[in-house]
Amino acid sequence: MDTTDQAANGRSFGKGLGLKKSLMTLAASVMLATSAQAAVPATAEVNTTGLAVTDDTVTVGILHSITGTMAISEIGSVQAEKLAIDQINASGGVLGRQIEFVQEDGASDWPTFAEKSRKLLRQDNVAAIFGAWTSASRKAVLPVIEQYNGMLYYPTFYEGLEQSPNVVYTGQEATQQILASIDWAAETKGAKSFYLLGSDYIWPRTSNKIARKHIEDKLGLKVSGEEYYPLGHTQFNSVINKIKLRKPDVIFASVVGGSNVAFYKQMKAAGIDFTDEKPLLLTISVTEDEIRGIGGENVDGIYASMKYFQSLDNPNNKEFVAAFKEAYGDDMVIGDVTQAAYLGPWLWKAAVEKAGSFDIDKIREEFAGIEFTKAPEGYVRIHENHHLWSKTRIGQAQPDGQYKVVYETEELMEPDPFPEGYQ
Amino acid sequence: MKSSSPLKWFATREGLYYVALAVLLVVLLPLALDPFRLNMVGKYLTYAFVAIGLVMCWGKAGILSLGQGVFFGLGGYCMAMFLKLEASTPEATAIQSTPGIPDFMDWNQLTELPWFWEPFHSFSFTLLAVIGVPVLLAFVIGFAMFTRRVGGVYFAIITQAIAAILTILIIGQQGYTGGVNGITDLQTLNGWDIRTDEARTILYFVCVGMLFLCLFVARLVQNRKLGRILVAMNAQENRVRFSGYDVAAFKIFVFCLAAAFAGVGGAMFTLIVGFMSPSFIGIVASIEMVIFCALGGRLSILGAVYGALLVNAAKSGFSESFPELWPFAMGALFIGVVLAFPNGLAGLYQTYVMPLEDKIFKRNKGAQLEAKPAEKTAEPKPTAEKTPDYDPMIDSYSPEKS
Amino acid sequence: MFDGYTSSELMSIFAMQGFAGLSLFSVFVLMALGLAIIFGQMGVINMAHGEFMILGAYTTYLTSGFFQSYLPSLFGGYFFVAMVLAFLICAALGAFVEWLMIRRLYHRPLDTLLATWGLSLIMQQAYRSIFGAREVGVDLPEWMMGAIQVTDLVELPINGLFVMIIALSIAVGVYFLMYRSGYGKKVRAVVQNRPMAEAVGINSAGIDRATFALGCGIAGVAGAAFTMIGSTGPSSGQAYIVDTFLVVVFGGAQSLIGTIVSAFGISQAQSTMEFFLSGSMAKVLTLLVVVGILMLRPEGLMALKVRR
Amino acid sequence: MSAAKSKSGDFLLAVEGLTVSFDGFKAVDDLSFYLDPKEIRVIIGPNGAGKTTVLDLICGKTKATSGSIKFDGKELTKLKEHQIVHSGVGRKFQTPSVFEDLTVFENLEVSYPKGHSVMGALGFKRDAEVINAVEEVAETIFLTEALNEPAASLSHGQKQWLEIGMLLIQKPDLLMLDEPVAGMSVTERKKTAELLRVITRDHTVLVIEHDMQFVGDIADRVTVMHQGKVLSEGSIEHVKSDPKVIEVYLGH
Repeated sequence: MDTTDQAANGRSFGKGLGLKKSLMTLAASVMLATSAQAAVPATAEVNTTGLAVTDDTVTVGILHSITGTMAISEIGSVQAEKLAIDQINASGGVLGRQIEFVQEDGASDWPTFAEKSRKLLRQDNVAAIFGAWTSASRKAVLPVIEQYNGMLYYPTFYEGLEQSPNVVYTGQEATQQILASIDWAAETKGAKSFYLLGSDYIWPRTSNKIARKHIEDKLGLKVSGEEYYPLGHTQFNSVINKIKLRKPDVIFASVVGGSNVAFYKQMKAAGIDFTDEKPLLLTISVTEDEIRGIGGENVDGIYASMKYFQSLDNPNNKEFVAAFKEAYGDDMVIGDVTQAAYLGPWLWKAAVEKAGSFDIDKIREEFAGIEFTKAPEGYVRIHENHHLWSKTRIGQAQPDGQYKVVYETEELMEPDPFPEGYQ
Repeated sequence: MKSSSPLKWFATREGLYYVALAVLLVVLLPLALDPFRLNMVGKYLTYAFVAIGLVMCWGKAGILSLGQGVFFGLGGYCMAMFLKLEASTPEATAIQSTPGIPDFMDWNQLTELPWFWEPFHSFSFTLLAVIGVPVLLAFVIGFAMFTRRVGGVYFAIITQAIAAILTILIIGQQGYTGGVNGITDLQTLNGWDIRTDEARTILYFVCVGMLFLCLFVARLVQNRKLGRILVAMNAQENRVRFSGYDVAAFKIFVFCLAAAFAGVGGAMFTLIVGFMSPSFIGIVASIEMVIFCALGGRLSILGAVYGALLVNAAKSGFSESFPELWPFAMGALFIGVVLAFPNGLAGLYQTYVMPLEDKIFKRNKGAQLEAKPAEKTAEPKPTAEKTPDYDPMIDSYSPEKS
Repeated sequence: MFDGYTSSELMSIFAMQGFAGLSLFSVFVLMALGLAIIFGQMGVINMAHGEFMILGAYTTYLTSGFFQSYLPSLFGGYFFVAMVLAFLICAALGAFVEWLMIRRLYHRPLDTLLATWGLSLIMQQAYRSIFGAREVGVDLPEWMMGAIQVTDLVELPINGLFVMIIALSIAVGVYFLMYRSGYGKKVRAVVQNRPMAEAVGINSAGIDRATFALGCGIAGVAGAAFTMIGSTGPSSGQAYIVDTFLVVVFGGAQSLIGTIVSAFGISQAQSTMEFFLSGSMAKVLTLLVVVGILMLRPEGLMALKVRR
Repeated sequence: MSAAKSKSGDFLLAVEGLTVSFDGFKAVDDLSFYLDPKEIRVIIGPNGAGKTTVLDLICGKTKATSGSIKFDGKELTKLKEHQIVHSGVGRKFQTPSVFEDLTVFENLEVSYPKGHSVMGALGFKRDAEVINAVEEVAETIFLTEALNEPAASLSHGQKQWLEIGMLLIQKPDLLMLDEPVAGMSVTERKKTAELLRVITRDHTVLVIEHDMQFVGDIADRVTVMHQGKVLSEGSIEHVKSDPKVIEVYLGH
């Protein structure tokens, strides 16, 4: 677990993180995708708003918590973003310019996020910010990004209800994650009743609100309970008893953080074997990252609804996983958010090159329809609402801590941050 | 030496300390720092309000509250509610299913503004509430606890529990409070955009002004007999009680005073930072505020301001360059201050700097300071000459306190 | 609120909630006993109590790793070794901390609070640097998994029972140590009258150190036990601290029996309310009731009535 | 004799049927006694007889389980400590409790009976009246020279006097002193006795004391307590010759 230290090196600049080897192997493939730039356009042309762009470099910001309670979750994102930046640099950079980055620590503290985002935009004049993880930190930086007209690439799956012209949401919004998975449970598993359980904050509450509407109004099925526990809560015996009594077909869980560990251990201890699927447990919050803390044997058999699993079987993902492990160690696991964070720099690069400029306003014009074909999750495209079209997948957790993909939507799911009829 | 001439006060040693702080905050920092850094200093100063309250409450009267974040948060939330309502015009929120209410309410299926939000349409009510709500809660807690002689450790733990309760409550009732995200995206104050650099700079000066107002209120209390009673109460509670004082009433007063300061600080925080969230109410935030006070010197109201500034500046500096080390430094600071410098910076200042000052003062202004040493040598009729409202025995920088 | 349940289901609810309450009770007892000794007997507020627990949990984590790698045949019994190690390591650190700072602060109880808070920050960051920021999972031996089926609905998890047994054994052990042993007599003598105790030849400094170490050691065992039901991460200890202090204060600081009674009351109240309300509201209500009662009865449930 | 005067109106202080129990142990048990105005009464008794508890009960520090304490016609058991002080009862503790950080002047000033509410204390000014009152008391308690010394620098005996002075400045009708000469030198004792005689010109005084010599010097009447009850009451000679008292003291 030495990754903390690597990620926490503070304001290290993004040249060579011991990635040379992996870059060599990758460079070739990526070079093809990005078509070698013969002529580097003049700085005055591509940067009319005073961003930190020189003739051969462009500076971006990385803003995650590397200290405090959220560091656990955010470090994977930092690693993925740095990896993407290094790969882009190895393939020739963006508009012929090497990417340098300034990394700031949000310290799990929302005003610090706001403060640091202001610093990145005002002092460092960064061309893009890759960062924020929790909804609260995004809400804190949002006014700043909008005020100074920056662009944030936000990696986490989240509750939706937001569509800022200054944010690109590279994770799924709630409906993408929820609707398909509930349909799957109802159709494939014949589920009739659902028990909604979450940590007490906005994402689980909003997610469950959407889930409830879908279950009751669209599918005509039953919600047999809805329950929230404070963040960090570690005693779940009561809710386990309730579940045993009400016998729902599906537990729809959005418990996060340290509570997760206690919840799954206590479920297991209470004699609930998830592989029996009685009830079936469907989570939208447990990625491979979380399983490392919970322990694979405790979640054996649960289902997760995400857009990405480390075990996805496609060439893009194989390359990505290999590069990630080479950079950060063989024991690394990659969760949904880590992959979404990896998309950020690549999508930014694509937009910049399509616009032929680093100017935020010009990039924004070009977002709709930008594709990234080398995405580890397969293929993504930016919707005009700044979210991504992506597939939703259901994976079943294996004792080794990996998910086995059991279902995948045929089409890309359309992002719908303000879903009609779900509010 | 007569208090009737307020100008002369500025030439006393105590007066000069205040002038020095004013010069630092009003002249030096604004000149030296860009608006971004100045805004950060403004944020640190909002914590100084809490620290001044803690000096009065903990340093002087011996009541350690681990729940000052509660009052800070309440003041901040009151201000945030007003600003949020102003930002939530029907036009600005037209895409919501119920336009005109704050966005997070709409997300939580509220269709009308809750009753307790209604008064926050009024700015004057908000200003009243910024102080009134924290003071009211402090009064209820203080009344329940102090009339039953709950003090010391018990009081600390119970205030801590109250901080925990309020945090869980605010997070849990997100339809009414914005939940864990807090109340964000605040834009204008009575039509004035608070997000611009100029506005932030003006708010910084407003904050400094309010801080000096609080400093002078605190100084007034400390230098009156009231302040002496507070200190006396801390040392010999029974003697004070059996000298005919209602000890509980004094404790409630100073606790409410500290709550009022914290509330003002919270409101300034909301204005300067642009949002409010439950993370400033919780236990960790509340205990950090105690360290600002302890580092500055728990008996010194000026020390509290320096303590808040220094700890926060160090925190920003450390977390920018060595984020891993910051918790170690902070922890060591707690332990070091408690074990080695219980009187904090103010104590160190007294021990090491004041003797130097004495030399300089004597050389330059020998005549002016003659009166003071004269007081010390037991004079039969001393008191008539003493400035009635300035009493060196109680002043935080007096050597007797070291 | 009983709608929709048959009477036999209601019986099961109460049986299972009773058991849930009991396991919460044993968690509270484990957390609070160490603190009750330190706070109640010495008047020291150890804000790093949660971090001592987590130290015990990490000790368990390392022990389990060691057994898996080198003594896989004995893995079933590693937990007992881990508990002993957790006790010893935490007690040793506790003694060191007492020597380093606590002994200088006995006359300033509020300052122990600040100093130990600083200690807790340092310990948390140390865990983060050593073990990483992520929570670690501790593997349980096979025999601790699963549950005992009592009726169709009522199942008792084995690890919950095991935690309960540990809690009870420690409670009984502490009781004998404090009230039935020469050491306990000395501790109580020092608590009641330090100069007199010193005058009759009791090494009060030694007693202080031993008592603080004992409290920390028990915290370590509690942490070891918690690896079975909770999570082990650098900041997991923080989650416990408010609850723990409330249990001790609510029970009446100097009374170990009071601590146990209050742990029982709070845990039963909370688990019952959790069943009928949401988890967050149950927590708020429990805390409010406890604070409310403390305001009316500040000395706690089981305080001695003495001339003050 | 107490039965004859059951109307408490004639007395400055009338304690009747006073009982307090701590966890079943009756520290004071159905105690009754009466104080005339301007009287010096000394309570003596072996350790644990409940003497200090009686003072605690009168000044409100401890709440009575049952019984009444009437002072100047007012029922004290229902009042709070500071209200009892305001109605004219002053209490000195066994160990000197003065404010060590404050000067002698300030110690006396704090006790000056003005500005005792929060707002009063905020608006309190040190005017000529206050200064005069302080100086007058300081002279009585032999501390005029030390007015500007911090109380911490006083000797043990001087602290005791200061505390008595802090009571005097309140102008109470009843002064209660718990072992005022404990730990004093012989000269200090003499001076204290002198001080008490001055005080009793306009005050009623209730003293707890062990030093029989001193008791003889000052007491009008003596109440002997034993196991929370009155064992004997009367002049010093009377109680000294009371066989019950002799038995308790010798048996002790």
